Amino acid sequence: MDTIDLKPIIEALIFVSESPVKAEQIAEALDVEKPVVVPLLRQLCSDYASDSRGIVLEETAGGFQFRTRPEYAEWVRRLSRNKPFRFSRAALETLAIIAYRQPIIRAEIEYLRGVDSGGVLKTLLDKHLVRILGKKDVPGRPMIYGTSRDFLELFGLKDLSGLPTLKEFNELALEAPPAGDESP
Amino acid sequence: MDTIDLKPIIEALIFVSESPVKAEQIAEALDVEKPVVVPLLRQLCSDYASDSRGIVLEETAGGFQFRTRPEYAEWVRRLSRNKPFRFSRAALETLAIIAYRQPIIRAEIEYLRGVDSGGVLKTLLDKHLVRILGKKDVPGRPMIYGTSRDFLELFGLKDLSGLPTLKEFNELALEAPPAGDESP
Amino acid sequence: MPYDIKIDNFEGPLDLLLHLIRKNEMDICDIPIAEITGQYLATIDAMQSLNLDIAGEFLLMAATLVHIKSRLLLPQSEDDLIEAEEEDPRAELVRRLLEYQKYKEAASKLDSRPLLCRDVFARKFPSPELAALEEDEFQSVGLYDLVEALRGLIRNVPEACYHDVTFEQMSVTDRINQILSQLAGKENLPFGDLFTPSPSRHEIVVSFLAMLELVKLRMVRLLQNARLGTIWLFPAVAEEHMAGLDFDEDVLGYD
Repeated sequence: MDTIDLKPIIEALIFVSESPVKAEQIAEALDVEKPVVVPLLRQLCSDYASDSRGIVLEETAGGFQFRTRPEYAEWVRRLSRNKPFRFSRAALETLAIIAYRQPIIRAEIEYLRGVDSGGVLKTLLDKHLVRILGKKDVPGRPMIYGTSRDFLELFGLKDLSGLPTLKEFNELALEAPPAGDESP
Repeated sequence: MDTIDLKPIIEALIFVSESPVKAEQIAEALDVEKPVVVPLLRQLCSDYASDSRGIVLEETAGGFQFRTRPEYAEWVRRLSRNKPFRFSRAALETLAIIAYRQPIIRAEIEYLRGVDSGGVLKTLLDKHLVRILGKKDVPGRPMIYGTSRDFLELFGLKDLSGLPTLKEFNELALEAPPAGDESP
Repeated sequence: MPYDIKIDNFEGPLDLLLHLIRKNEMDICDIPIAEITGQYLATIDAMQSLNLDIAGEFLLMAATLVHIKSRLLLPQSEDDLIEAEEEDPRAELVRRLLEYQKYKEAASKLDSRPLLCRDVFARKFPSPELAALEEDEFQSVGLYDLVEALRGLIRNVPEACYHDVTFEQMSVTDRINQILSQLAGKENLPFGDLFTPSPSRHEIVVSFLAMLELVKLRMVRLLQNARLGTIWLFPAVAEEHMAGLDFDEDVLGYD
């Protein structure tokens, strides 16, 4: 194999690696000697060193890794801040309980989840996915929660009767999964 | 701000994201209008299109994502010691039917395949390749299925219009299956 | 053996029929039914002799083929002759085969695309730059995730066993009364103890609903010391009150 072809392969290998890749690892994967790989790594580093690039190839912790250019840290943070709301497991669990068991009070949610759910409830209220339906006529007058119109919109539901039931899922799950399926 | 400086920042933003980034998200993070971002994204795509690169910038699932060049799959697997996964034929068939005929209910899938498909459906739901769109307004209120964003991402499709055209084997007018089909 | 049969893994009866049609270079729109029925039945026999599990769908198709064959063999009545428009008994089958063939082809086209994590690879892990910002976050959310979250709450129940096909259909109300009697005289009860050694899905779901109902009625408290840990039931009402209560369907609104 011509060494000229190896550079893009090395680029691909470093790109997909979760942690910094050592020159030795690359050499082993490509089945060549380390001295073949090292000058190509240097070349890649300088290819990426140009100011017009947003990514740099850094030698760190004994290996090579792509990182965003440090000057752009603020932009990167802004992108992640603007990301659409993503659910934590806790939020999803709480939302599921409220959706299926509404009207429901906080104490009931916490019995079911086994953990304090005040914080998650507040987040869901802030995101307008859950709303307060009223106060329960029991000592302490706890607030009663239910899902909102935004909740229906988020899940593309016309009304709450569109929620799948556990029974329907159990019917699907009764079938054995198909053999030989190894998708990710 | 000079637009010339934006390209490397966009490169960094796409690089840092785990899932495909939409032009809108980038524009928002950069505090510019989308029409400013789009030509720069095109430029970046063609920068990476060169044969001498190991990574390509692809438009998939409505956003942009860096991916390794397909020719290098074998090398990447050698480095990560991953076995290539394989879809079962049942899973592929079911996915294809859902992709082309969505919104679709289980009975229609089973009519088209000629076999029970509960298990495959469950697997596809578990892998987030298929999602529930709601319930159909017919007796029994069966669940309606469609493909997900992950499906587009996995198959490298920009959107559903990017699906390969179905080959018609015969001009025979095909009648809808008895379950009451409303697919496009 | 009258036919040269190679047993592949057929996805279903339509898949097997298409295979036979192609192998014999038959015209899909003018299938020689007698011939294809013979080959189809022979293949199923061969599959059975190899102890392959023949799904009901294969047998149903065999019956359909035999039925079509017999209809084609019957002499046409005068009425039929007058009504020349009458559909070919094979028409429905042909339509299904053509349609199935279309999606089978589409499936293999999909499979030939460069697939993420098979042919092409992306950074599928949090970049070090963002690692600190995103922890404990969920990928994407849909209706399925919602139901799964609920299922997750009962997942620590032993996996259901399906060998027993004829399980008893128990109502939520029955279950509530059963749970109350199981709880009677005890300080607490682990959720898992509510079940028989190999409970059916139905039993699990009904028990779960019964438990929720009891919690809602404030008759039972549920406590769990860790996520996915054991769920414990604690009687929340003094026993003398519980003894006098009897639930019927109307009170709870279950069928």
